[in-house]
Amino acid sequence: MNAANYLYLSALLFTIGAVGVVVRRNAIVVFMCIELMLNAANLSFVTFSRINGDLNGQVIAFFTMVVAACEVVVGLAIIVTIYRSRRSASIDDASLLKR
Amino acid sequence: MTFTAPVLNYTLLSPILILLGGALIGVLVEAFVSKALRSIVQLSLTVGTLVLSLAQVWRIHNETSMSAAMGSVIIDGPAILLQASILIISIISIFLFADTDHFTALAAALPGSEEERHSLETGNQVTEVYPLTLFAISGMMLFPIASDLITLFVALEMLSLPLYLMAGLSRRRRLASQEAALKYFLLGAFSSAFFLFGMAYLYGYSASITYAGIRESVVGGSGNDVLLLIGIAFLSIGLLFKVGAVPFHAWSPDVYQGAPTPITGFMAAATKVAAFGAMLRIYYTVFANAQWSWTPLLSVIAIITMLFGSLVAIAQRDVKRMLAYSSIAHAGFLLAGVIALNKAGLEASIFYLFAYGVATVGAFAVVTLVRDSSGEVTDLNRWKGLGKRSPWVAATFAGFLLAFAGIPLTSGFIGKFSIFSAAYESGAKGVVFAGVLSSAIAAFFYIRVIVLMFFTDATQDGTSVQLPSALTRATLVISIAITIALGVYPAPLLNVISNLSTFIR
Amino acid sequence: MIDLALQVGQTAAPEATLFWILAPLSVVAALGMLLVKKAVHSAILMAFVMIALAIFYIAQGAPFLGIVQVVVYTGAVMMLFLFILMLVGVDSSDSLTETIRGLRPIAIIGAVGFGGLMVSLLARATLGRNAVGVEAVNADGNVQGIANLLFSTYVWPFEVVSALLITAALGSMVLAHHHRIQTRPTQRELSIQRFRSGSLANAAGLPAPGVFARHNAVDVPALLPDGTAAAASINASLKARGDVLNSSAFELGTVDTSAGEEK
Amino acid sequence: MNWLTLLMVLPLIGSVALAVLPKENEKLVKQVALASTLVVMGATIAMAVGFQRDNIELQFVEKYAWIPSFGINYALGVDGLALVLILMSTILAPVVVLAGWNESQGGRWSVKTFYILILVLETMMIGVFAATDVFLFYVIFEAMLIPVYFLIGGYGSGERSAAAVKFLIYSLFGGLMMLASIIALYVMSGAQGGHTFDLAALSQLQMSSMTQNLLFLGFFIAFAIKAPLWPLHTWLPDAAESATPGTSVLLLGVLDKVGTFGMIRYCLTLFPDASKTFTPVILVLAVISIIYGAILAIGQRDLKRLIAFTSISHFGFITLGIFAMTSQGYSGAALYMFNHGFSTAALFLVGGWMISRRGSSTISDFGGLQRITPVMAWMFFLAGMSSLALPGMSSFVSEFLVLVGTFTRYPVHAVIATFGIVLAALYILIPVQKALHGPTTPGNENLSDLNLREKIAIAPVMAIIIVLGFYPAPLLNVINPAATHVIAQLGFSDPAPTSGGK
Amino acid sequence: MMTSTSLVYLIALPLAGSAILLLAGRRSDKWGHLLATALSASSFFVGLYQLSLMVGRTNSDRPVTQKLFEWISVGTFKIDASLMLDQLSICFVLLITGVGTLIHIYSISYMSHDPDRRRFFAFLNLFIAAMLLLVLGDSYLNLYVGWEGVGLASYLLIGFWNQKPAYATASKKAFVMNRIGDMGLSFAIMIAFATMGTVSFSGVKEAAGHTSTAALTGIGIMLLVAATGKSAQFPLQAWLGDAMAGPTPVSALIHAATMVTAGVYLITRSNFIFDAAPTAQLLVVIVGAITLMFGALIGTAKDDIKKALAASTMSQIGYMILGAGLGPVGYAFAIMHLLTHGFFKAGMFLGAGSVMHGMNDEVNMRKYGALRKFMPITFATFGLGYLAILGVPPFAGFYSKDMIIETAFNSGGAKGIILGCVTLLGAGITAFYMTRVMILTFTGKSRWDEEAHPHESPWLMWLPMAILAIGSVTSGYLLSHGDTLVNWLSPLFVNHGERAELLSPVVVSGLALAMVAIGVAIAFVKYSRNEVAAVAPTDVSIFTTIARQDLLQDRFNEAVFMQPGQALTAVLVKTDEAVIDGAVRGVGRIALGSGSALRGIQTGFVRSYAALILIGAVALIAAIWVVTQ
Repeated sequence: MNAANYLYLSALLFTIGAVGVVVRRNAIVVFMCIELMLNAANLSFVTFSRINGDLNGQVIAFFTMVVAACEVVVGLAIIVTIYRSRRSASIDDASLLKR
Repeated sequence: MTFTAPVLNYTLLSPILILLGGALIGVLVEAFVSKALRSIVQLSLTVGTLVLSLAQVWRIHNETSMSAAMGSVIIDGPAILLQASILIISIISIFLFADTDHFTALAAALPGSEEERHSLETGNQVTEVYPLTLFAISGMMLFPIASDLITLFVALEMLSLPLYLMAGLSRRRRLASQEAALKYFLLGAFSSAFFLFGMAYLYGYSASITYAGIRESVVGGSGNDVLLLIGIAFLSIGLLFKVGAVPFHAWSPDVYQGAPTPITGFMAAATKVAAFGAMLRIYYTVFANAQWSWTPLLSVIAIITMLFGSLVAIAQRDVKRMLAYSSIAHAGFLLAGVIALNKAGLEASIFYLFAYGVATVGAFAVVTLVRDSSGEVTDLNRWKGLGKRSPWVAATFAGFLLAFAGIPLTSGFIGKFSIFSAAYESGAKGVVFAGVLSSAIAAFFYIRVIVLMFFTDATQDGTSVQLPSALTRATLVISIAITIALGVYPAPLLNVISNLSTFIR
Repeated sequence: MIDLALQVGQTAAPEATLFWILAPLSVVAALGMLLVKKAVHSAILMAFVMIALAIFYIAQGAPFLGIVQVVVYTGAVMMLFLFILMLVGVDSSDSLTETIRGLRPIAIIGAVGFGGLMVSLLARATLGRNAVGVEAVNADGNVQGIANLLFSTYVWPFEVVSALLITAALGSMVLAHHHRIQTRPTQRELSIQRFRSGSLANAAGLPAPGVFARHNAVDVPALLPDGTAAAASINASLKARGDVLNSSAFELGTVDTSAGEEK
Repeated sequence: MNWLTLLMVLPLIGSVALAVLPKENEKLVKQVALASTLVVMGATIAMAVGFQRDNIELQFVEKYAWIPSFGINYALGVDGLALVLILMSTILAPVVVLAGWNESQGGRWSVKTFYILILVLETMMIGVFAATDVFLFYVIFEAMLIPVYFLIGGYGSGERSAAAVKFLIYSLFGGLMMLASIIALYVMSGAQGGHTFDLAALSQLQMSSMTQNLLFLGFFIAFAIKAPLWPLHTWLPDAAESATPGTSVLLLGVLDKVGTFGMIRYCLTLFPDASKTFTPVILVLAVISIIYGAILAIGQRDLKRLIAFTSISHFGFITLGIFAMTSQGYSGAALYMFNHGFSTAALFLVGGWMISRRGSSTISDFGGLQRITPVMAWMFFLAGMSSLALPGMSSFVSEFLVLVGTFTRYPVHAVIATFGIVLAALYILIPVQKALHGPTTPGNENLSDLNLREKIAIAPVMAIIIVLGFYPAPLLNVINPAATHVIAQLGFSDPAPTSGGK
Repeated sequence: MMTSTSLVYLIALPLAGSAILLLAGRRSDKWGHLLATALSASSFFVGLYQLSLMVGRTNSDRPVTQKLFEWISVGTFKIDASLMLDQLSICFVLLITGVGTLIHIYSISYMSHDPDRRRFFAFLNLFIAAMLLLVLGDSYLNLYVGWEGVGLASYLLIGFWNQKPAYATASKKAFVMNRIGDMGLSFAIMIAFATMGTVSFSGVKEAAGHTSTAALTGIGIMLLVAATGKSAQFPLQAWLGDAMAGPTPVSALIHAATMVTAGVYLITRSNFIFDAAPTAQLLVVIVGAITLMFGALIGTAKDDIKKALAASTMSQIGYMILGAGLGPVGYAFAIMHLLTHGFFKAGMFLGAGSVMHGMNDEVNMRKYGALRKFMPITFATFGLGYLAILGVPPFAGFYSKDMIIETAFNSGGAKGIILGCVTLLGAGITAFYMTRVMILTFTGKSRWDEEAHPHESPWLMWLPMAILAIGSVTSGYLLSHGDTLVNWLSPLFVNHGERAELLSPVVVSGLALAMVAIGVAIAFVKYSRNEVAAVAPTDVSIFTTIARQDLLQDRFNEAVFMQPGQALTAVLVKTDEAVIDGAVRGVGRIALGSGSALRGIQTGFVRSYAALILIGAVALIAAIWVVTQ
């Protein structure tokens, strides 16, 4: 067992998150998938922090959580607004603007 | 373990601090000042803050420092130039915000509801945009001067979040506006996840999160480059997303179209400065020694971006979308400046950013003026005969378009010339050639708009040009004056840029 | 050349066990997020992944982060998600059929390509240095270590983040806050308005929620599930006085839809 | 005294003066415009008097730093060729103003705007010939497009906006090709002793032949579009068809000369080797242009398009003369540029008067004008004779010089080109016959002959055409030293007579 | 060489006349014709004055020059505007101004009813000036100016009544065909400059000695092309018949006496080239011989009196060209024939004009007849000209034409015999068709239209005719008596010594007269014995039909040049539109099309955009994967 496995795990989770953004239609689920990507990145930070033997990675991960929290607030506010206007949380419905 | 008390150089940070202070006051104004007064108070507060900040930038324009904020930011010539550019562009775009007709009165009200109608009848609009803008501007100011990844990331989010929000605040066509906000937000968050992931690999590669530390590893790293390259790639995705480079551009036409026009102008101009500022610093200092790895990729992206933007713009029928695609093409041109990786490239990029930014704000300012009874008219077919109805507005718009097209005696030409020559100097001949080619393609649609405005007879459909308010007029006058002045006699600005533009590292 | 996979922290068996149990589970959970129809289930799976990650953080010498992950991320942020899900409709379920042409293959290629390439690249990566481990820097305690960095080296971004938080708060206010533009009418005003609106049909107001009726007046019969008027719903004295209105207007099938919405 | 700057500023002053005049007083606007152009013409003549004709150096040189960080100067100066072309431009300007007294009416915009555009254009016309800094040249080269674009699109007729766009797109495309080359030059100059745009300094650059060829092409394509060379000519007929006659005069007479002027000033000077490499191709294109333009002119039904195609043929001659690399060819080409300005001006102006009176530009709509409007018919005939290079007309001297100069080095090209003179007879005489001869056809009975203003406008043009036909020495004496100089710089000398005669 | 200061007046006087008349416009209607005539006459007197000076000098001093100014000077290409008058040019000067003045006088009356008479005189003066420049220019380029100048004047005068579409077409045809010839002259000048470095007559003459025969042949052939154009020689002869559209004095002056003989002048003037280029010289002879027969044959079938005379002119110039092609011995005879022809043909044209004047401008000889009684003076002058052209002794043609026939026979070998026979045959045919003209016009019964009231012309018209008739009678004798002209011109030509003699002059004269007699007899039998139809019969032999159609020259030109040319033009106009402009528009359409296609990427779905970003990311790491391989 070595630390690199965490990196693989992180990469996989990131991939799953990224694909989730592409395949899911519910705005909230999409947003959760983005959160998953951020979490995956955090796992990499923590793992690299361990490999590098300093705490900078952990600090970044901490910042990421804070920033992500802010993002969630803003993002969910936007999603709710859209939902209230359209009565739908499907991001496919929001395609007025195109071409 | 000992704790070293942090030392912050408040003088050097003051431009940002002033902005943040102004934003906070703005938030308080929201809470305590009566609705009737809020608009004017916020506007004066914001303009005052920006001017003060600009003055502060001017005061420190000869300073350089790497330790202004414990190594988190670098103050040097380019930083000053970029910050000043952002502030100037912000000031002229803030004037546009002030017209009452752009922002919804009540963002929470459902589109089409009774509540919305009532709120609109009051003639108010959301004044929170002012503090939000100030927050965004402080993020933009921080973005190009950040010198560690944390600050970079925080600044990225700081400039993005308010923009996500403001994109959704349009007074008219609110569904589209909210859609723009959603798209911008989701894709922005998506790309910042990549950005963050890239940061992780850079940290893993170099065991450092400061620019200096990463640069050191790039110069003399011990492992292989895989982690570095992945890091560069993902970090670039985040940055390229912000500047709207193909294939990370998709948000920009939709968002430009949906967002309230003043926001679009501000976003298109100022965000580009900030994002390219950061990009220039990162590529010129941190990744400079890994040039072999990223220049080819960036060149390909630049070429695709230029051509794509120009080609698709031809087929557009909506002026805001057309300007969006044009801005994509310009992102491609600016990437040429990044690829150049020489002093000339840096100077050219800064000049271009400023010139382009000012012209962009001006162009969107004109868009705000063309209206019918239900708000702005962005359908190009209804711009027919504009030159007849209001020659000055049309002529001004034509001026901006000519600047975008890079016609001599406008700032766009000097910018294009300098950026292409810098790229050529560095050997990126393919990029220059693609740039020239796409300029030719681009000329086509700029001219088409001029033809529509001047040479096509108007249709009687109620489209008219609103008499610009004093503030909008100020925006227009300042931006066209700068656009032409920089085309006719750019020497002073070029000298300033030349003297200042050296990255310290 | 030191292979990344080779040297970075050969750890003790317990961690390996933990990893090999939790990692597949979290991957499965993450995949599940993509595949389940209901958003709530996705959220639960997400929470599972987060907690698994929290455990990994702790296992990797980042206990502070692990706790924060559980408390803040899983506890607060995910709850926020669930709140919003409730608001949007907890039952809402996604059809997983792809409606955008060509996106499914792109997603699959993207998934396989991205994941495969990343794994392959990571396998190739070398660091050229040994893994250090965080034991040394955690010697004074993980929290202290982080605090030390946070309040000295990273004090500037730390401060700036506060601006971000204000932005977020302000932003959600802008989008969600309704200012009252007119004062809400009082009960009294509503009643007066109702009675003065010309038609007494509205005076009684609408039936309470859950009542299967289209009118709330005492002299109008309630409707039975089959849509016919329920004779028993009328007070006998009213019936006796002959004050009963003809209920045929309210019966299903002959319903005059405009009647109920009459002002 | 900064003569050249003065020349450039004078029209600008005029345009500013126009800008403050009331829009409604059209007569005053026109008078001020005319006065401005006359003043400029006077100043140009005064300057030309002071030109030392045996001095091959640039004269009336001015140089001020403009954008020092790029090594860009505001640098002006003229040699014989540039002087002659500036002279041509400034003489044509008042003629155009006077001749097209009423053509600005019925445009999209006011009469005032028309003349402001004309005056701004005049400034640029002078500047483009006087610039000795490549960057300055390019700036004016491109900026000139804008007033012309508005003149065509705003005041023309028919498909004016489409024609204006076509003109602009073509020109911008060419301009961008040139920009790419200019950038390359600039970068190379930076590598070889400091960034500069000075023409003389740039001509000293060392570069590989591949580079030189590519850069040459960049410049040449721009110029070949401007001075329309087959097959890059299709914008010209459309533009000429749509533009007002005055605009067409400035467009074909002056602006297109920038193309041929540029070939001499920039292509030959900056890329002597590449010029030699491409000479065979260019000569073929030139010959094709001559014949093709002439044949197409014969086939046109529209008078303005016909004139445009004749110009394509004439530009073929000019290009042929330039790349023949003999002093006769070069001087002939230079003189041709001047003469073509006037003969085209005459054709367009008289043709324009005919068209505006008749209300149609279709040749077959005219008929028997000689009986109805003898003076106008004669002027058209004379202009046509000048266009077909009848001896005694100035264009004969230049055309013959080009042919002789070409023949000494490229006999085959010259021989084919000479067939153009037969075709020229056809393309002039066919419209002459259709429009002027024959019985007066319906619709033409009431046309009025030239009025005094029109006579005054056309008189100097005709005088120049005829006087220079018999006595071209004043111009040749100015051009010749420059010609010899350029030819010698390229390492050419005139081929000696093969039989060693005198 | 001696210089003179008065040569310029020769040209300047008529040129000034032309300019004054054109610029003054209608104001000069009253006196314009008088001024023009006076100026032409004064030019003639200047010519006489020059002749008198010239006669007073020795042979070598006779040529004089006058340099006016430096015309074109670029590199070694130096052309002065300078004039040269030598023994050859003075002949032409006097012919041009003399005959020209007579025709001016004639025209005063002939054109008196035309509202544009002033313009006519302006053009006549312009022609005189241009023609004088042609013969006075001291270099090929100066000659070229005059050469095209006479072309212009000819164009203007042919198309003088251009309101008639056919006339306008005729003038255009003349100009264009002349331009083809001019092109030859251009080539000649170019070759001369390229090989000898000079284009002045003296320079070329000097350089001809050491110039390759190939170059000289080239120059010679090109000069011949020029001559065929201007002198209506085969194959550029087609314009002359149509040129009769011009007023008759024009036909007399330009298309009979002077301009059309410019080709002969050119060849004679360029004797030093042809002498050194036998091939070119041979071609000259061939062209002359062909044209001689060509014109003669056309002449037999024409019913239009002017066209018959024009065909005759063509034929007679064929004689001259043939003579000039015979080398040094022929030049003087060619010139002599040119001069005598100038008299008698001009006279006959004026006669024809007089007839037309009296016959309401009718030109069809079949509608004449019996005019002898009504126009005695015209008949007399025309008849004298007729005798002269036939070569009946002692009229002018006898001397000049016999000389050419004789020289042709004596040019040696088979060539000599063939040429001699051709010239003899030509003389016979000439006799035939001229007799035909005489008979149809003046004798027999009248076949007039009803309105015709034939009358004799006023004295202003018959006086010039009479003077020319005198010339037709006497000039031959005067010029050949004691070899006056031959000796006069001899310094200009290289003398090749004695010529071989195949047939003695007497024999030649006898043969010629015999041929003439046969021709006259046939004509007499055919036209005087039989009734002449007023309408041309259509049941004629194929040969007549062809001859009436000018030996199909126009059909040939139409089929070989015009129709393919028009087709080419039409195709190119379409090609320009469809292919070249189409390519440009195609590029535009491709750009627009690809723009529209690429728009498709922008579907409006966030997920597609995310997919795009994801694909971009995959592409980036794939690239990394490749480079780190």
